[in-house]
Amino acid sequence: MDFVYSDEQQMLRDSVVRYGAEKWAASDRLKILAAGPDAAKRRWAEMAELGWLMLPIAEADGGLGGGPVEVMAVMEGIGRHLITVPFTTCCVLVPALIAGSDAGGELLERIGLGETLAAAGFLEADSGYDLHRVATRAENGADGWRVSGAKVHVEDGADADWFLVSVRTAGGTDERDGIGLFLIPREGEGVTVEPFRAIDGHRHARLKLDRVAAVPIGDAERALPGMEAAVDRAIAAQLAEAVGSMEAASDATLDYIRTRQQFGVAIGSFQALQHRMVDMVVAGEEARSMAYHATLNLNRDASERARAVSAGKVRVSESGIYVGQQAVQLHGGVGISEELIVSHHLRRQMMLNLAFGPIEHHRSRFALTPA
Amino acid sequence: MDFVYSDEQQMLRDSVVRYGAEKWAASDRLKILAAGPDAAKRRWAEMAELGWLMLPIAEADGGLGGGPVEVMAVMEGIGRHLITVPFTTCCVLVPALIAGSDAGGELLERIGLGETLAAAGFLEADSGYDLHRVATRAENGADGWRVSGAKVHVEDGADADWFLVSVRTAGGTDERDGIGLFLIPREGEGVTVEPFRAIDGHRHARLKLDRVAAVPIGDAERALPGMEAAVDRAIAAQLAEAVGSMEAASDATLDYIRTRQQFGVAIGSFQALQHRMVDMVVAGEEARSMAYHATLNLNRDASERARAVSAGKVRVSESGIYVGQQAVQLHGGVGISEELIVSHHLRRQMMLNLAFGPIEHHRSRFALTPA
Amino acid sequence: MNLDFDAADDAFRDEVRAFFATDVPDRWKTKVRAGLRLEPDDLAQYQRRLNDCGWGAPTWPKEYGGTGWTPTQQYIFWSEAARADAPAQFHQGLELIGPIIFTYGTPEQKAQYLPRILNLQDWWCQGYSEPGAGSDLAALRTRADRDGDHYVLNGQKMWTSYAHVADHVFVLARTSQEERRQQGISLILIDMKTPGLRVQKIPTMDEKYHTNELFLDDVRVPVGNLIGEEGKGWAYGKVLLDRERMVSASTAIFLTQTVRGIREAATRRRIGTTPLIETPGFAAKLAQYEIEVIALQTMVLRLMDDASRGADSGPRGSMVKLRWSQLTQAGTALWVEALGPEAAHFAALGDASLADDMPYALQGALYSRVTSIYGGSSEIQHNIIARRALGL
Amino acid sequence: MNLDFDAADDAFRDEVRAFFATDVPDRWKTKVRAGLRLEPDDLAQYQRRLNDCGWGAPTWPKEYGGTGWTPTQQYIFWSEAARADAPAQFHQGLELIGPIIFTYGTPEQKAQYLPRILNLQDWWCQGYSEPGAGSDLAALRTRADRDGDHYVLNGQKMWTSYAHVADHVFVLARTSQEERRQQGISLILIDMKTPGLRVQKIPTMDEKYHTNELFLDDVRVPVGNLIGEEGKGWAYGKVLLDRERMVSASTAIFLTQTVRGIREAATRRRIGTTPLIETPGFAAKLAQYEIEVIALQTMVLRLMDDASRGADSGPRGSMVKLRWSQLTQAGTALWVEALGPEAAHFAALGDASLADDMPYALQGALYSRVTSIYGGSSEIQHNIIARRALGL
Repeated sequence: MDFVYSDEQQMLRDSVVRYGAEKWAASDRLKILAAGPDAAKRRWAEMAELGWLMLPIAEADGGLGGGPVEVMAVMEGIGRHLITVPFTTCCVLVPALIAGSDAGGELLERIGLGETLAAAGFLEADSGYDLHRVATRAENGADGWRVSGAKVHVEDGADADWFLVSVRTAGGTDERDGIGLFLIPREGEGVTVEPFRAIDGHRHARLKLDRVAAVPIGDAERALPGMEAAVDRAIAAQLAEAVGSMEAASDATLDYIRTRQQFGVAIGSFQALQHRMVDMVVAGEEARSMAYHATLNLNRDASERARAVSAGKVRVSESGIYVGQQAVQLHGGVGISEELIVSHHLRRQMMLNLAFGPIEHHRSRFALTPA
Repeated sequence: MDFVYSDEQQMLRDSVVRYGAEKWAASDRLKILAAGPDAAKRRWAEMAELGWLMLPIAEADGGLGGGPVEVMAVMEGIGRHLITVPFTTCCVLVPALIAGSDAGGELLERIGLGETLAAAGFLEADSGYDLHRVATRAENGADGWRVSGAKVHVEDGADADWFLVSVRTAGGTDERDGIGLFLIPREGEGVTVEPFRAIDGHRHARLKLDRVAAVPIGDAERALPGMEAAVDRAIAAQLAEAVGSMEAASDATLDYIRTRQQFGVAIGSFQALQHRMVDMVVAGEEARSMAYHATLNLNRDASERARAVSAGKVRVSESGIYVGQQAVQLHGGVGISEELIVSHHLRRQMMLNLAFGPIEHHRSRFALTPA
Repeated sequence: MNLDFDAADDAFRDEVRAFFATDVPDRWKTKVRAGLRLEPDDLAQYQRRLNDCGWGAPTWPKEYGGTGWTPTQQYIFWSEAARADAPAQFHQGLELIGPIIFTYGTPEQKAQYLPRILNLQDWWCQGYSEPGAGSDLAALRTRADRDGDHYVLNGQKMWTSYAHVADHVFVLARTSQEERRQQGISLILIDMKTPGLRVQKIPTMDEKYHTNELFLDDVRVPVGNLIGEEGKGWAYGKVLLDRERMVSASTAIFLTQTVRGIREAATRRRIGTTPLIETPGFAAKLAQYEIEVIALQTMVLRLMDDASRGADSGPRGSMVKLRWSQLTQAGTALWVEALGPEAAHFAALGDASLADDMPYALQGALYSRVTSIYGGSSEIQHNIIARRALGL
Repeated sequence: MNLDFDAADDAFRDEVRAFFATDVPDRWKTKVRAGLRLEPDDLAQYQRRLNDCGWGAPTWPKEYGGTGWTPTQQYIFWSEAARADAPAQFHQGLELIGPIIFTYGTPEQKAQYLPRILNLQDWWCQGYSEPGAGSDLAALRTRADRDGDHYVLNGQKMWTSYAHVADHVFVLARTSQEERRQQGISLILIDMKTPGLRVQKIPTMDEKYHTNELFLDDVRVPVGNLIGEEGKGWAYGKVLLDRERMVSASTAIFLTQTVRGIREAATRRRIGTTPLIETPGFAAKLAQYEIEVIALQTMVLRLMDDASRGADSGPRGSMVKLRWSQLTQAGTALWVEALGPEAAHFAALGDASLADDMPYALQGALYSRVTSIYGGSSEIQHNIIARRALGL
């Protein structure tokens, strides 16, 4: 039992934090986001050069084989400076989904080099956040597999070159068996991508598929367990991001209340604000503990992993939203201005809660998963 | 639209408050409760003499015909001084259940005079707080009606001379039709009363009935709507009690933090305590509003009444428990001592929440009742 | 004690309901349900339509063109507006400077300004806060120096909402330096076209343009634009702050709109074959929210009843402000929850369609964060109640 | 970073688990799950059984009869105790005065007191708080005046838990008047049989006898009973307060017991034909509670890990105390909710049977209210964190 980063992991974390401070300072960040996907691509290329994009990819797939703790180290820095890139989806989720598959090998190599972006589309109009509710269908005909259906939300999908989608190949809409994972090129015939921007600058997509030629990844009827494991990895990564973000928001707030004067004194001298600040810091410590708990249980058996990750998601989301809201509140008026970083942390926390299922979904998943 | 007591109602409220201050002061109250039911009976007789026990009973039944607002006026005083008597059950609930019935006439008269106590038993082992889940059965044979079954909790039932119980005369265990109301004497053959004391000094009972001879009150298959209306009246009465209690707890706490010195100053000068105190007072104001809302909707149609009463119950219980807990917390150590009144308010609030269904039950009833 | 309206009030309600049955464009509805202001043009159009009926100023006395309504009538009017998804009227002219002008203004000021407030010919904005004077307003530093028949104003105001569309601004400025910081402050009206005034947008997290910095650089204003007495502005300003809390109270009546917005979204969305609204978890949350809204509405009713009787409501105005901001925040958050994954689709990057209530629900949730900061932050409301009502 | 135990720890866990598999009487279980202390006799019996295995003092070094366990072993021991519904050991001798004696005591004091703490031959209680000195301990007024080879103590202590069964009390008393209120305070051991000591029960709302007032009326104590240096008691006392928070940390490990208590009650009770635990509303609440317990347990694990490495945990001890008291309160409240109407049956007035977990669940809920008051109230913990960790 040990809760300390190794020296290497600590260096990794520090280097991402340093990179964030240099390249994603609050004002620069707004400029990058305003400049659109091309500006973002340049930053992405930098991160590729630093080797971070291939870090989570298995060595067998041409990556560096970093584990959950290495991913956590990177994500803390990403969260701290609100580095707005599709790291979780493209470099954690997708590689976990297609690790070791023949069809995915080349894709993973190019992802690691920052040459291509891939995203995973699982959610449908009536699926809630349940991965097993899949109505999108595939038929295996004379011209190979053809996929038809719609994905209502693809996290970070707006600028993806490839989509991994869950497809029903057998059984009824909410059965656990009969689900396959298919790789679809953005440029494929019959693919319609509708891009959206979220309040945190992330760019997502809705996906419509009309008899799209697609390649199955792995067993076309038994993809669900792997999908669940991969999504749990993505969630754990985002928990670390949330922790980095909430600590940054708390730090900024502490600085602010120490220096901001009202009624002739620093507002940090008011006991009500001191106690609120303490509650923010306690929430941050609890969130950090839960990020560890989720991450360090990722390699355990499926139900232990699911409970740990869902527990982490519930508590980190609650803490993150609380910290974000209070950070804005304690800043007063300036807290809501676009210029200050603090409300951007709140916005990211709100969206992190939604990504891969919000509090309510994961509380219920925890309750329904046997201990 | 008007939220002011009439002069008469205000006088009624003031006289109950005055009576409470004189006869139920904190230390006397403990003595009365320790002395057991006989001491309580003397107090009950005083209240009868003052005419309060017959106040809620309809004029046609020999009472004073006081309405919901008069009951509220009395209950505020009862709550303020934690007057621990079965007023709600015996003088509000039972009269509402048997108003106008032939069988109940004499009973009501004696209740009004303080000569007898009656209680209503509706809850069964698996019924939750749903009044329609009734498994206790009655058969109408050659020797009249015979009732068999068990009631798991009869509010204020420990010292009752009569029990009104809900009995299934037709249909399945959770059907709304087929429920009758039967009057049972405590001394009846086949009646077993198991008495219990609660943390607030109220005395309840479990009831076991084995082929007990009983008299039906009203339609033996259509009692449910009347039961629901009567219980809503009882709940509204208790909301006013809760408001009286929470205002007393807040007042005591405000006095305490104004005078108690620590670190050389009154603890009421600490901003964190000031803000907590404000939250207590806000909760009290909200609770008072909700007690009005529930009470003033009692005579509307069934679904409007049910929504108003359940809404009131949810919010008043939440407020009451919060105020009780914080009153204890702000008193520090002495807050938990038996000697100070403040923890008795918390205990009563906890039990008021349970009586006739706690927050969760009423939130769900509100959600399921069409607007 | 009763909740019933008398016959006259019932008749009034029918009249108001009939008005709103025809006069609320559909495109307004989702936005107002999310607690967001309509665009200025829409608000102006709405205000003029009301004014045409003689309903331009529900809280003003008749002599100044108001309705002279009783508090019960005001309550009925706002309830019916809420029921019809009509917006709240824009308050800065109507509820803030208007009443100050008809209470403290000269006959000339009344004649000049009040009619133009009623039909929203003039849009007013409020110049109070400054970079160093937010909750601590007495710290304000903007100066108004007398120069012959003019005041010359210099300084900077923050959070001047809608300055970018306003015709006039009312500012608090220091006309003399006094020992007590609250003294020597005056309330002055300024035409927004006056040279030396510069408006600079403050982009905010809700991505809706509603507030500004206002720079005053040798702004010359005729002394006739002073309201009341020189140096007494603090007292007038405090009246405004109190009135601003009462505006929250009337706005609280509109929370039933948010309930409807949530209900619609949760009815639309399904998990498998079950509408979200029928899942026990969501149903319980919505019930809890509705119940808290009912509690707040009843608190507002009690305020109205106090007003009818001329009774003092003590600190209950502050309490309503507190609870209203909490419920605005909780309601819009619940609405966002009801939207599910699509809540991440704040803005289409192409021409794809958005959910009916996007982005308003989420924009409302973001905007709602400021409701516990402006008009006296929740922390300040706590201080006020502790001091004034509890004597702490 | 990892959560795994090494082989030696695994073996240790098996050994501890085997011990607890046989040594916990059923009648203890519900009570300890509700966070209630067993009766003194039961605790003494338990302590002696542990001591017989050499496990009497999990946190003491070996030289004083402790186990010398690593923090990981301590964690394993407490986890297994919790898993088996064993109680927490009584802490006032073991965790409070014991460590003070082996750190600051004379060889004679060590020899006299430590072995009798280990086998609970001596029950210790703590005389710190006074009527005017609760959270503000430095305001204490009990005096210890030197008279030859004795101190003569006069004063009054409050909240002296278990004084009615204790053999000894350790008190803070003023041995001189100094300018700084924290100075001139000494820590003195007193045999409870000493003349002039009087114990008076404080009845509390949970109806369990656990605490007292302690009156000191010319109590003569040999000077040899002074711990450490005269006048330095404040420093030793503060060590105790810090240690008391760490006791909360280890107690937090026992919250899994409360989870089991709730689960059992909710499995037993049915609404119609559905066990309460399967209703979505209750299931969600229990899940939330379990999740928060997991979070707190992980915070405790991190404290243990810090301790292993000799690292400073900063204010995280205070945080654990804060969260532990909140969860003790939330858990017992949820348990009461699970009991339903029978929760009103606190005490049978005849010989009727009570639900299996009555009255302990409700007694635990009542007792839990004091956990946010004693050992430094939650408000004080907030102050401490604000000052020490945040520099506010």
